[in-house]
Order: sequence, then structure tokens, then C-alpha cells
Amino acid sequence: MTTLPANKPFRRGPQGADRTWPLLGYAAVTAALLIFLRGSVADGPARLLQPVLFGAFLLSLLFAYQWRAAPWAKTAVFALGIVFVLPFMGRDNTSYFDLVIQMLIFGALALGLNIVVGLAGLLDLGYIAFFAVGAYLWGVFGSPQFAEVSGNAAFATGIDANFFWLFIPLGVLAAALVGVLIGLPVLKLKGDYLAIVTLGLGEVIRIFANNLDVTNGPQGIDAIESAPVPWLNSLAGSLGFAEDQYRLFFLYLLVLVVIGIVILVNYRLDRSKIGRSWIAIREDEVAAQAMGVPLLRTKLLAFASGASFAGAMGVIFAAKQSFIDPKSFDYFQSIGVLSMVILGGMGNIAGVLLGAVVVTMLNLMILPTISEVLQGSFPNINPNLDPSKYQRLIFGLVLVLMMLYRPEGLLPSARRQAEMHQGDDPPPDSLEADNALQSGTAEVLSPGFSTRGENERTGSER
Amino acid sequence: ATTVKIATISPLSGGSSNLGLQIKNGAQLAVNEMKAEFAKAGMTLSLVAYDDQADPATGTAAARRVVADRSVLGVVGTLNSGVAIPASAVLAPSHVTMVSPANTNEKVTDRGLANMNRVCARDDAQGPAGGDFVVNTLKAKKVYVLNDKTPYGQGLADQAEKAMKAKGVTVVQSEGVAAEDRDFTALITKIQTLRPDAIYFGGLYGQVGPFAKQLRDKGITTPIVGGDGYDSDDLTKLAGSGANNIYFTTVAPPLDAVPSAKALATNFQKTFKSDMQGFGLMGYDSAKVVLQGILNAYKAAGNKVPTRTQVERAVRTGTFNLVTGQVKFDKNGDRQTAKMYVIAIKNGARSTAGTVNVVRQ
Amino acid sequence: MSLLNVQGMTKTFGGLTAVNDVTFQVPERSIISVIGPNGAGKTTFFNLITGIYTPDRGSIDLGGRNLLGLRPDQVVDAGISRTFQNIRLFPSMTAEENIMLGRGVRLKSGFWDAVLRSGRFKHDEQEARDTARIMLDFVGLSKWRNELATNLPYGDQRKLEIARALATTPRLVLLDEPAAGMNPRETEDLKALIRRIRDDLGVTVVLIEHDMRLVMTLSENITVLNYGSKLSEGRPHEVRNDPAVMEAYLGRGAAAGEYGKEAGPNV
Amino acid sequence: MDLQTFGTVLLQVLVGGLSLGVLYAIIALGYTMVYGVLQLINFAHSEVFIAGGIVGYLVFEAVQTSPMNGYLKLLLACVAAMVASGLLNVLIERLAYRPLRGAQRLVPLITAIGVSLILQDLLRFLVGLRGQFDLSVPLPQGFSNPITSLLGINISLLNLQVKDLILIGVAAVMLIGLNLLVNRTQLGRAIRAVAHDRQTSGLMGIDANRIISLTFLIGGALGGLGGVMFAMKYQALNAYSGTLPGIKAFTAAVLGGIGSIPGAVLGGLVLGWLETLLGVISLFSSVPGLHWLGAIKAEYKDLGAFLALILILFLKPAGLLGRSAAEKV
Amino acid sequence: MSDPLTAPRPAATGGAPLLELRDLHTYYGQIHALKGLNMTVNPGEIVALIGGNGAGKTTTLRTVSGMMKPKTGSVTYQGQNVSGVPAYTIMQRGMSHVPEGRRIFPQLTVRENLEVGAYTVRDRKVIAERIEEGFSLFPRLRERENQLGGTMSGGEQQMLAIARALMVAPTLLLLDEPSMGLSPLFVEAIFDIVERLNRERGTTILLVEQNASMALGIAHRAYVLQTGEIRLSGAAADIAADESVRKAYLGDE
Ligand SMILES: Nc1ncnc2c1ncn2[C@@H]1O[C@H](COP(=O)(O)OP(=O)(O)OP(=O)(O)O)[C@@H](O)[C@H]1O
Ligand SMILES: Nc1ncnc2c1ncn2[C@@H]1O[C@H](COP(=O)(O)OP(=O)(O)OP(=O)(O)O)[C@@H](O)[C@H]1O
Ligand SMILES: CC(C)C[C@H](N)C(=O)O
Ligand SMILES: [Mg+2]
Ligand SMILES: [Mg+2]
Repeated sequence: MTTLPANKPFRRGPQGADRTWPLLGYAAVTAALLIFLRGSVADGPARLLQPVLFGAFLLSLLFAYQWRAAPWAKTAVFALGIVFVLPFMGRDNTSYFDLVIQMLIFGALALGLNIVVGLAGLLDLGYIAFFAVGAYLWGVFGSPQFAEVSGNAAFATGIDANFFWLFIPLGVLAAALVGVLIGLPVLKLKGDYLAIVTLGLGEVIRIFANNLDVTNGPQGIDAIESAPVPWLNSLAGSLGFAEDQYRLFFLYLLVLVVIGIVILVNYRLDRSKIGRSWIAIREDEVAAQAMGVPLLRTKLLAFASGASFAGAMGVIFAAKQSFIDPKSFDYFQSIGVLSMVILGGMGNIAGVLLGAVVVTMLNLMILPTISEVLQGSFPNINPNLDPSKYQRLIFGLVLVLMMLYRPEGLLPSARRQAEMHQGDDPPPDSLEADNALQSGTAEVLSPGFSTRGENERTGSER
Repeated sequence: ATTVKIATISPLSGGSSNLGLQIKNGAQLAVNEMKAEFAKAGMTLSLVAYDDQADPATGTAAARRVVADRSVLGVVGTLNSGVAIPASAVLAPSHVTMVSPANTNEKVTDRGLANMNRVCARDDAQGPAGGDFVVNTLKAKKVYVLNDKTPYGQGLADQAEKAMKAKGVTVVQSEGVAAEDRDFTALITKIQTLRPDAIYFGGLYGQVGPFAKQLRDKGITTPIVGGDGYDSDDLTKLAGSGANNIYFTTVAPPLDAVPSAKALATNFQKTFKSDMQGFGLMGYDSAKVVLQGILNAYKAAGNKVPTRTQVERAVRTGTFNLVTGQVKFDKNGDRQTAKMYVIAIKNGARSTAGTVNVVRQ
Repeated sequence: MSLLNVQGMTKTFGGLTAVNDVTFQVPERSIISVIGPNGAGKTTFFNLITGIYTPDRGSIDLGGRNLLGLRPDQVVDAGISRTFQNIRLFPSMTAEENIMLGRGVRLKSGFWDAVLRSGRFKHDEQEARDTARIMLDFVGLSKWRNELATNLPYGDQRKLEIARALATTPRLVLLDEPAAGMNPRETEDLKALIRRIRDDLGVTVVLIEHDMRLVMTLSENITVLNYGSKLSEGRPHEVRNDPAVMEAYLGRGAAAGEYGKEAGPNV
Repeated sequence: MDLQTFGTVLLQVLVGGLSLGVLYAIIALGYTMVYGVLQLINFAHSEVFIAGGIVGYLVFEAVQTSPMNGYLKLLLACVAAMVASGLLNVLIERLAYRPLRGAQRLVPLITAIGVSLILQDLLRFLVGLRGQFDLSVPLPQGFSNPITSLLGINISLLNLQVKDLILIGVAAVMLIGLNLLVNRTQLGRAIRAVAHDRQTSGLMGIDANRIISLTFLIGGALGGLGGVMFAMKYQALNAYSGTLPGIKAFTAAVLGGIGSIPGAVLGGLVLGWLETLLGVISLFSSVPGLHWLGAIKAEYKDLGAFLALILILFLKPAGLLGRSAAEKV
Repeated sequence: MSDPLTAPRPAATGGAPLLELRDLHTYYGQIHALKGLNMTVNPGEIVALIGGNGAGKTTTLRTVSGMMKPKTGSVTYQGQNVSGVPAYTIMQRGMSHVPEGRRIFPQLTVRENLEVGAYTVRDRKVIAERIEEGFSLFPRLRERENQLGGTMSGGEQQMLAIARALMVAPTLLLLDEPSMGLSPLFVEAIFDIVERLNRERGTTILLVEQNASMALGIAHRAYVLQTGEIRLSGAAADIAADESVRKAYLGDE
């Protein structure tokens, strides 16, 4: 029987030989390549190397997290990467800034969803609605839309942009509140019923956003402000950033702080009584309740915590995009975030972040670059073969292949891995295959075709 | 040589790709044509085409990539006002000039952005023109107004509605239908019940085609009126047997209305193996404005590759002689004199029913 | 003075009366068994007490506190915990975590304590961990502490379930067929364990069992259910010799007075 | 609005909602079948279904000018689409889901989404080969004719067309047939057994993989049929037009109680009626006291589906005709 | 009513063993559950397999019925090597398995559970007859014909599981702890049924039981399994008399 190491049963702690020097070496080389080759890969087919170089560099951050190495070396790699390399690249090419901020925003979203789906086992297909709540909250107030809504022309650029600071916690609150309001009626539903209802609720919120006047309907809201931080702007200026990059510079720093908090909260909740309760209800609601876990409250807590991360990031997202519309929050976005969680490794903070990085990079950097390069090379191509049209296909292929070859995710949670690898390569019809399938999420479903209209509830009657 | 690029942002996939491709190909023709001239000035000219899928979020993402690529000096686009409005806002802080061949919504230029210009007329001219047609030519008293819930469709329908009401028309119902929707059952029931004399539908051909088809299929022959969103060859294909009794105003000239476009159309056909349409011509002219602007700025900067800001100013202040006539922008970036056309579709065949001149003071 | 007092409990499913007007008393610090034929309503009776089902009629009180209408988690809080006829551990948690989860109901720290890592939180975590260690020692599973619950042998899973139930510091613990799937040897160990639960921890025990050797030697009192109703009640020897019980439940073996002393093979 | 118009509109809603509802039901059954056997929301079903529509379109187009009887053309289109979509569904299961039998439940869900994306572009490519994005479906002669009388009763005000009747008829036959198949035959029981416990069903001599393939075949074929019906009803489709009806059909399945065939039908009808009603409800604003209905314009018609879903599941957590898992503690 | 167990005996397979396990090694991931198991079951026999918790009894049955694949070694059934053959094909050849934990189909009614049990039987009349047989063996099932399997009590489910396995009139019946959770009265009944199945119908039975004394009471031969290996085998009476067995499994002090 496999026994996990004592004391820290599920920290798949850094293993193997000390790799301090390989880590430093790798980080230094990839960072140097990224920085010094940036000019040579700026144009033409060489641009295809951009994602390669950038990806290689980002890997050094992953290695710093995973490898066994001296703490100072890990800190150094992280610090230099975040403080120097990324801003440097962002200054040189704004799209790196854009990309990194988006990665972190989606990272926080994925972490929030991870609580709901990965820990508590509640499949939420409308998660993006909470993001929308935060985004529209600031979008409406922090843009010319506020003048329309309030009927007061004095707000031609929205309310004082300094309120942005207030709106971040407000976004958290509002999203958490919506989470509780939505959760109360639906959280007693089981399994995929919950999934579909959350999908429906997400759509309801989107349809309202699409038809109400406050949200300016399908036109969306543009010219959304961000907080003015003059001292930071002058700092950015003295660091050589162009004026149109100041905002991103500010948001980059902000988003780093926010995601830091999100990770901390996530980590601490995971390793607490609350985290255990989430896992317990995921695995067996009846037993959890019979062991004293209050079901509804625990689920609501998961819903609200997950939602609050999305709310905060929604506010920041609106400020960064300066434009939001209902389409940015359709169910496909929820699914995108879900795919980050699962692709990365459900239940594992690092895995989920990695999932967000990979998916965002794929969507915002790799696919566009490929299609731009191809298009540049074949300008008169038959429009039906135009590579830029096959982004869905490529994204879909990546999803399918990744899942087929790494169903447990890129960085699986040790807990789940232990679950999955109990029965290594089970025979096609073995018990293991089924057990893993059933224990993945503990909900009890209603399969099969019923012949009678009976409506007997399961387990606890309340 | 320095690399200099212009970009197009337009839908290359999805329901309005027929027009999006026209814009892109038109711009490509202009680039091909002027490559040599740029080379003489020491600039390697090329075009990057971005697909906005007629979706604002995708369009702004493309705009952000344009901003990041410092060799792009100007943008031709977009097709949809809903995309143009946020995309130009993203481009504005970086002073990337944008010349639109097709965006008619007032808000596109009314925000007073320094980088946003257009070579076409506006909806506050187009809506009333459509309204006039409904009242004067169709003699309708009761009109059903529909829009596709995009800034363009909604804005245009609003303008037309206002104009028609001013002329004493009763608007029996004014509502929206999501742009992706192809299920018009409920709307048709309503139309059958309300029995309007005409339907004004502010939308795009990809949706209007099936709408006309389903409507006619139920035996309803009420005229359908709309704007430049109908101006694609695909409209009659999609409407099939329903392509009858459809009228629209458009800001792009029918090719036969512009004699000088003939050579261009031949060239277009040769290069892209497809027919040039009005918006192809508009795309070509828009690209010409940008390119000419770059060259003007180049000269003004003392034969140096100009900055984005310099190009932005050169476009806004220049005078350009183009296939569709002279282009000069006012302080908001609107074309000072533009033309509009009224087109009728009868039994699948289109014909020009009139022209309107628009002059902005 | 009885700890648990159940009066006139009734539950029907559709047309079927699974538990019918059962009155049941459990004295403090006793070991009581509930037996009866398959489908007699024993498990349903447990489900009613623990709040998993709501009774159609009847009352439950624990040490004077009314439990009727409480949710299962509130019942645990009030002092009753249980095990299940079909083992329901949390498979992806270790043995230790399973018990820590059970302890949760007695911990005071909340959301903000966890986020801010307050002193109270640290104290609680330590308490949960200590409880887990003590309970694992108590049931003799210390060696499995960091093993995933699913990987434990069947018999040990049953013991872990008991440990988890005890971690909630109950006043009363309900065990549903704890000896099922155990051989006579293992059943002996279980018997000792149940005695220690009562003697060392002072927890009252009610159990459902079909293993008469266990029931007859362990329980102070036995209640027999049949078709949802109470058929008989009394001390083991009284119940064993009750003709109605023999007929409905024990069969010939019991009539011959052999239970409690297993018959050898081929005798 | 006078009483007669009021009544007419209501009748039209009833009939129009019926034809929309059975269309949802057919599509919903494809979801339900697969969900029933694998507990997988087959996100690719919306594309499987639209693929059927495209095949149907190709057939209609190919035989457009042939003198063949219109119903024969329809039959041809249906058969071709059912075969194509059925096989496509089986292929998808083989390649993308079967290898993941042992994985967590959400993993196949993600591959299903991936497959759905892949198919969207492949279908778009296929349609694009003809230089088109939106397809305009040519129907056989007479399908659009209004039906003025049925069984001697004048029903012209119902506003029915021949194709509506075809749709309703085809759906009725399919639904009844399927219900019999699933509930009255060993196959049906086997599906339900496999659904709950694949391994134990093996102990009953059931080849789970075969049953699963069969289920995908049937579900896909139903999707294909739904696609043809969709193409016939709207005469317009493109590679992406499966998404929204797909979500609504699945919603219908859940609303009715997922896993239940009558439930899917009922769910489909509820959605169909609700949607149609919401689409025209502003007409009733002229009724005294109901002027506020004028605010509910056609753009809110999709809201009905989801609000109904939430409301119904709030009241009946297992859907209208569903029953939740019987799990004894 | 005619006694359900007096149906005609199936033809015997001749002198060869019905089931033969050779050097079987089965794993759960890293866990080596069966370590070179050898065992035979002859036609017409009742063979008991006893052993402590986790000894590998269930794993042995699972390997025989094809629910699990052995890493090495062979399972020969009716003269054919069936190791690695999927369960459903083996089951189609007259084997039946009452699995540990009953594994009732909770969403199917009692009757439907039985019908699924008869999946490989084509003749509707035969199915109806056998359901009748099952009902007369376990009258409780008849009373609950339309109750969902999942809501039956533990013991009722056990009855259903056994009845379901009998639907195919198996040649070889694998029983995994059939008495678990049954009332004493019913435990006796079950052993009675097992014995009569064997005696009157010639069904061969491989029986895993915790209630070793009763199992050895009806078995012809027995194997004692300990941590994946056979420790002892022989005539059931001899095993029952064995001192170490009495101590370890029969609970004698
Ligand atoms: N949810 C339910 N729906 C319908 N009937 C039920 C339900 N739960 C239990 N029953 C029925 O109620 C009766 C009592 O069941 P219960 O599980 O309490 O029996 P039990 O005494 O524990 O039996 P066993 O010893 O076999 O476990 C049984 O006949 C069972 O079939
Ligand atoms: N699903 C499983 N995953 C991992 N290990 C398992 C699994 N099932 C059984 N084992 C291990 O395999 C070994 C043999 O188990 P098996 O279930 O065959 O024993 P058994 O003799 O049937 O015991 P019991 O009397 O408890 O039913 C044990 O060590 C057990 O822990
Ligand atoms: C070509 C047209 C469909 C574009 C429209 N005039 C708009 O501004 O969106
Ligand atoms: Mg019980
Ligand atoms: Mg076993």
C-alpha cells in the first residue's frame, strides 16, 4: 500500500536533487534570449518564435516554484522576472503587458472557480456572471455611461476616477452578494442540474446586460476610466514607458497585488476546516452533513468566495479593457475559465494558475501570431482557408489532445493524483475506471430513463 | 528600409465576412498599388488584416495588437460601428489614425477623437433618407420598426423612426432581435397581426436575407426597407425566393455609378477571383487616404518615416482625390461631402432608385 | 434517566410504513442493540433520529433537548453521531483528515480566522490534529494516519468511520451494522472496541447488527423491530427466548439456544 | 385589440410553440440519450445536429431540380442526415470520450467542448467550400404552402404551413418510437443499467461499449433528424447556428427531468410555448390593464427559457418529470 | 407451485475442471493483491474460499469474472483461457457473479433489475419464468416488484442481487459474501438455497464467506486465502477441523 510521507501528506514537495544552479542558469538564459532576441523576432515569420521565447521564460517561473532549490534562488527568479523582465518586455512591446495582465486576471478567475468546482465540487457554468457584475459595476460608474444613467452631464467621463479604489472592494462585495442571492435558491440542486441552472443564470444576467439601458445594451460601455496615479505615471515615464503605456503599467502592478491576495486567501482556505468541508461535500454530501457540515452554508461560502475574486477582477478588467459588452461575458467565457481549471489541474493552485497562463497565452498570443504570420505570408489566400479563421479548431484540438494525454491536468493536485493513480492503467472495464469516474465528483445523478414520475429526494430531506 | 504597415480590422469570418473581405481586399489593392511609391521613399509597405468577427471585444483585442505593433501607422476599418466605436477608443491614446469605409453611426465621430475619420455618410442622413422613401415613395402610414441590437442597426432604426414619425407615420411596434437570431416566427406573427404597410429593419444582410425569406414564405409581401447593411451581393442569395420588394439606402456607390471604378473592379476580380462591390471600393479609398496621409506626413517630416501622431494629423487635415470623389474631413473626422444611393430589389435584381447628396457644414 | 427519548416515531414511504409508532429509550452510558429482519426499518429509524429523514409523527429528544426538525449537521452538534451501513468515508482524504473533518463541528474558528490565520484558527487546527491522533490510537489505526481512506482494508474502514464519528465528541453514537463483512475474529476486536467507547469515553452506544454473537454478548438491552413496529424489547436472554422473535428473526438456530456460541461446521 | 385577434394570436402561439417545442424535444433527446448513458453533457451535440442540417441542405440542393416527389426528397434528406450525424456521433465517442472512461467526470466535458469547437470550424470550412457562410435552404415545392383546412375544418387562421405539420408528425413518430425502444426493450434496460453501473452491467453480460456506441448512434441520428427539421423550418443555417438551440434543447431536457423521454418532450414544449408567447406578448399591451406588457419586447424571448428553468427547478429539483437518484443511506 | 429449484440439471462438462486458476497475479496499481494463486473448481462442486479482511477473496472473484485483468497467470473456464477477456463475454457463457457490495442498479425497479439480469436470455417466456422463480425464493421481492432497487434495505438488496444472478441459470455461480447484512433467519435460508442449487440443479458454486463455519458446512472443498496466497486447501470438513483455521477464522479462542 502506498503511504504518503508523514506530516505533509499532500504537499507534493519539491523532490529530487537540489537544482539551484540549473534553475538560475535556465532563468538567466531564457530571460536573456527573450530580451536580446526581441528585435530579431519582431517581424515576419520569425514572430512565431515570440511565444516560444516567452513561454520558455515563463517556464522558469514554474520551475522556480517546483524544483528543489535554495529559497534565495527561487525568490530571485520570481523577483527578477516580475520586477524586471516582464515590465521590460511590456515597455518594448505593449502586447506583452496586455497578455500578462490578462493572464493574471484569468488566473484569479480560475482560482475562484477552482474553489467552487475543484474544491466544493459544484459545477458552475455561469461563473463569468460574477466577473460581469464587477466589470459593469465600475463600467457604469467609471465611464461616460454614468452621465447617461444619472442624466447629469457633469459626469461626462464618469465619476471621479479615484473612486476606482473604492470600487474594487465594492466589486468584491457585490459579486459575493450576487453569489449568495443566486446560490440560495439553486444550491440544493444536485450535480448537473446545478450546472445547467448556473448556465441559465449566467445567460439571464447576460440577456439583461444586453437589453437594459443602464448597461447600454449590446453596444456595451466604452471609455472606462482607471484610477489616476500621477506619481506612478511619472515613475513609469522616468523608466522609459510611453505615455499610452502608463495605464497598463499601473494595472500590472495592481493586478499583481490582487492576485497575490487571491492566492493567499485561496491557499489558506484550502488548508483549513472550511477547505476540508468543501472536499467533504464534494465527495459525499450525505456523509458530510452527517458529520456536522452545514451543507447550504458551506456551499454558499464556496460560491461567495469564488464570486468575490471574480468581482474584484471584473472591476480591474473593465478598467483595463476600457470597453465591455455583454458578449465578453457569455457562457463561452465561463467555459473558457473552466477549461483553465481542468487543463491546469483541478484543486491545485499552481496548476490552475498554469492553466490560466497556458489558455490565455494560446488565445491571445499563439493563435493570433500564427494566423498573422500565415496571413502575412499568403496575403491572397482563399478566404475559406484563411488561417485566422481556424482559431476555434486549433483551440479545440489543444483542449482535446491535452485532455486525452493528460486527463488529470498539467499540474494535478496531489490529492486527486493519489486518487487517480491508485489503479494505474486499469483494464478497460475494471472497477478502477468506474471508481475514478464516480469519485471525481461526488454528486449523485439521475441517469437512465425514468419511466415513472416519482420525485423522491435523496439523502437528507433538508 | 523601414517597415511600414497599415492594418485592416473587419470581419473576415462569420455572417458579415462578405463585406469584411471586400474592405480588406480593397485595402490590399491600394497597398499593392502604392508599394512602389513607398519603396522609393525607403519604406517597405505591407498590410496586416485583422479579423474582428463583427464582435466588439474581438475588434478591441485586434486594436490592442495594432497598438503594440509600432510599425503600424494607420488602420482601415471597421465594418461595424459597434466595433469601430470601442476599437477607435483603444487606438486613440496611441494616436493610430483610423479611416472607416463603412461606419455610419453618429457616435463614431461625434466623440471628437483625433484619430477617427470616415469616408462615408452618417446615419443621421441615412435614416431620414430611408424614412423619406417609406413615406414618399411607398406611401406607408403604418410601419413596423426592427433593429438588430447593434449600435448600427439600433442607431439607424432610431433615426429612421424619428424621421418617419415627424412625417406623421404610425410606428406600430419598434423592437430588437439579436443579430445572431434566425428564428423570426414570433416577429412574423406580430407582423401578421399588426399589418404594417412597410417594415423598416435596421440590420445586416446576413440576417435580413433569411428574414425576408421566412416572411415571404408565409405569403407576406410587405416591403422591407433598410440601410447600407443590405448592401451585399449575398443579400439576394440569402433571401432566395424572398428577394422581392426590398429597398435600402447605402453609403457605398454601386459600381456602375462610378465610371472610374471600372479598371479597379477588373483588377480586383483578377487578384481575388471575386467581384468587387461598393464597400470594396470604399475600402480601397479609405486605404488610399491612410497611405496618402503617411506620404504627406513623410514629406512634412522632412522625408523621414513619420510618427503616428504626424500621420494622424496629416489624415485629418489633408485633401484627397479618390475614386469616389474628393475627401476632406471636418474637425470631427466626417467627410465634408458624401453621397448616398437608394437601391431597390425586385425579383432578385437590384437597381438604383436614386441618389442623395450629403454636405456637412 | 434516559439520554435518548423517542416517542411514537412513524415514517412512511409512499404506501409503505417503514417505521411504525416506535417508542425507544436509551439510558445514559448504555449499549443498546436494535435488531430485526431485513427491511424491518432499523436503518430508517437511525435516519430519522439523525435528521436525514423527517418523521411523519413522533418526537425525539436528547437529554431533554428536542431534536425534531433539526438538520443532520445540527443533530451532530447536539450530540449524536453515526456510522453508515454502507461505508461512507471521504475517499480522497487521509484517515487523519477524515477525523479532522469530523472534529470540525466542535471548532469555533470561521472564515476570517482561516483567511487571517488567527490565533483561534491555529488553536483549532492543533485541536483537530490532536483529536485525530487520539482517535486513531483509540481504534488502533495509527499506522494508517496518512493513508487515503479508500486504501484501507474493509474492516479498518469501518473502524475509521467509528473514529470519525467519535471525533465529534458525541453523547450518543449510532452504529449501523459495524460487524458486517468481518469474520468472527475481527468481530471480537470490534466488541472490545465498542465496550471501550462506552467505558473509556463515556459515550452511549446504539447499534444495529445481525451478528447475534455480538449482539447477545454486548448489549444491555435489545429492541426488535419487525415491519416497522416494535416486536419485542428486553435483556438479551429475554429477547432470545421470545417465540415471536424466534419466528420472525432468529430462526431454528436461536430456538435451539445456540446463538452467542457459534455452532461448529457439520455438527 | 379585439377579442378575435386576441384568440387568434393565442392559437397561433399554441401551434407555433408546438412546432418549435417538438424541434427542441428532438434535439433534447440527443442530449438526454448521451447524458443518460455517460452522465456527460455532450456539448458537441449542437454541432452534430447542425451537421445533420447541413447534410439535409446538401441533399435538398442536389435534388432541387429533380422531378422527384417532395416527400421523397425529404425522406432522402432525413435518412442521409441521420446516418451522417449518427456516425459522426459514434466517431466522436470513439475518439474523444472512450479513451477517457476512467477520468474524472469533468474531463470528458472539456473534450466535448473541444470537439464542439473543432466541428464548428470544420463545418464552416465545408460550407465555405461553396463560397458561403450562411446557407439558404431550398425546400421542395409545396412545403411552404399554407394549410387552410384540416379534416374539413377551416384552420387558415392558425397560420400553419405544410412543413409545420411534417415537423410535428415526424417528431411524434420519432418520440413514440424512441420511448418504446428505451422503455420496452432489453436495449433500453441495458442503456439504463450501463448508465448507472458500467461494471456491474458487464456482469449481466452487457457489452457496455457496444451499448454506448449504440446510444451515440441513436442520439446522433436524432440530432441529424433535428438538423433537417431545423433547416426545413427556418430555411437558414450556418455552422454556428447550433449553439443557441443546443443550449435551449439541453435546458428543455433538464427542465423536463433529464433522463426522461416524456420529460424532454414536455420540457421542449414548455420552452417552445414560452418563447413564442414572450415573442408576441407585447401585442397584448393594447388589452386594458396589460399595457405594461408592451415593455416585454421580442428581444426578451430567450429569457423565458432560463427563467422557467430556474423557477421549475426551484420548485421541482429533479425537473418536471424527473426523479432524482434513489440512494439509500 | 412447483419448486423452483427442481429444474433439470445442465449437462456436466466431463472430467475436466470447470474453472482453473494458474499462478494468478493481480494488482491494484502498486498493490499486489493476488500473489500466484492456484485453484480449481470441478463441475458440480461447492468450493468455499475463506480468509481475513483484505486477503484477496473479492479480488479472486473479480479476476475470474473478468472484472479485473490479471497481470500474469491464467484463468481457464470450460477449458478456455479467459484471462483478459471482458466480463460480458465470460458472463455470456453461463457464469454469474454476485458482487461484493451487491451493486444493485438503484435507478431500476426490482423487476427491471431482474430483467437486466436476464440480458443474455433471449426467450421472453423463460425470462418471465425465472422472475417468477426469483419471487418465490424471495417473496419480499414480489411485494416490492416496483420499488426502486436503490431504496431497498440492505438485506433486501442482497436478496435482489442473488435473485438477479440466478436469472441466467448459471453453470458457475460466484458468490461474494452472500450472507452479509442478512438476518440470521435469512442467512440460514441463503445457505439452504445455495446447497439446493448445487444439489438439485448441479450448479457449481464458488463461495466467499466471512461466516466461515456455515460456508464450510455446505462446501465440498475449501481454500484458505491469506494476503493473496493460498495457505491451505482440502476437503471442507478437514479445513473446518484445522486448528489454525478455527482460531483465525472461526473465532474459537
Ligand atoms: N427511500 C425509500 N423509499 C421507499 N422505500 C424505502 C426507502 N427507504 C427504505 N425503504 C423501505 O423501508 C423498509 C425499511 O428499510 P430499512 O433500510 O430501514 O431496513 P433495515 O431494517 O435497515 O433492513 P436491513 O437489515 O436489511 O438493512 C424497507 O422495506 C425498505 O425497502
Ligand atoms: N479498489 C481497491 N483499490 C486499491 N486496493 C484495493 C482495492 N480493493 C481491494 N484492494 C486491496 O487488495 C487487497 C485484497 O482485497 P480484497 O477486497 O480482494 O480482499 P477480501 O479478501 O475480499 O477482503 P474483505 O473480506 O474485506 O472483503 C487488500 O489489500 C485491499 O486493500
Ligand atoms: C456596411 C454596413 C453594414 C456598416 C454599417 N454602416 C455600420 O456602421 O456598422
Ligand atoms: Mg439497514
Ligand atoms: Mg471482499
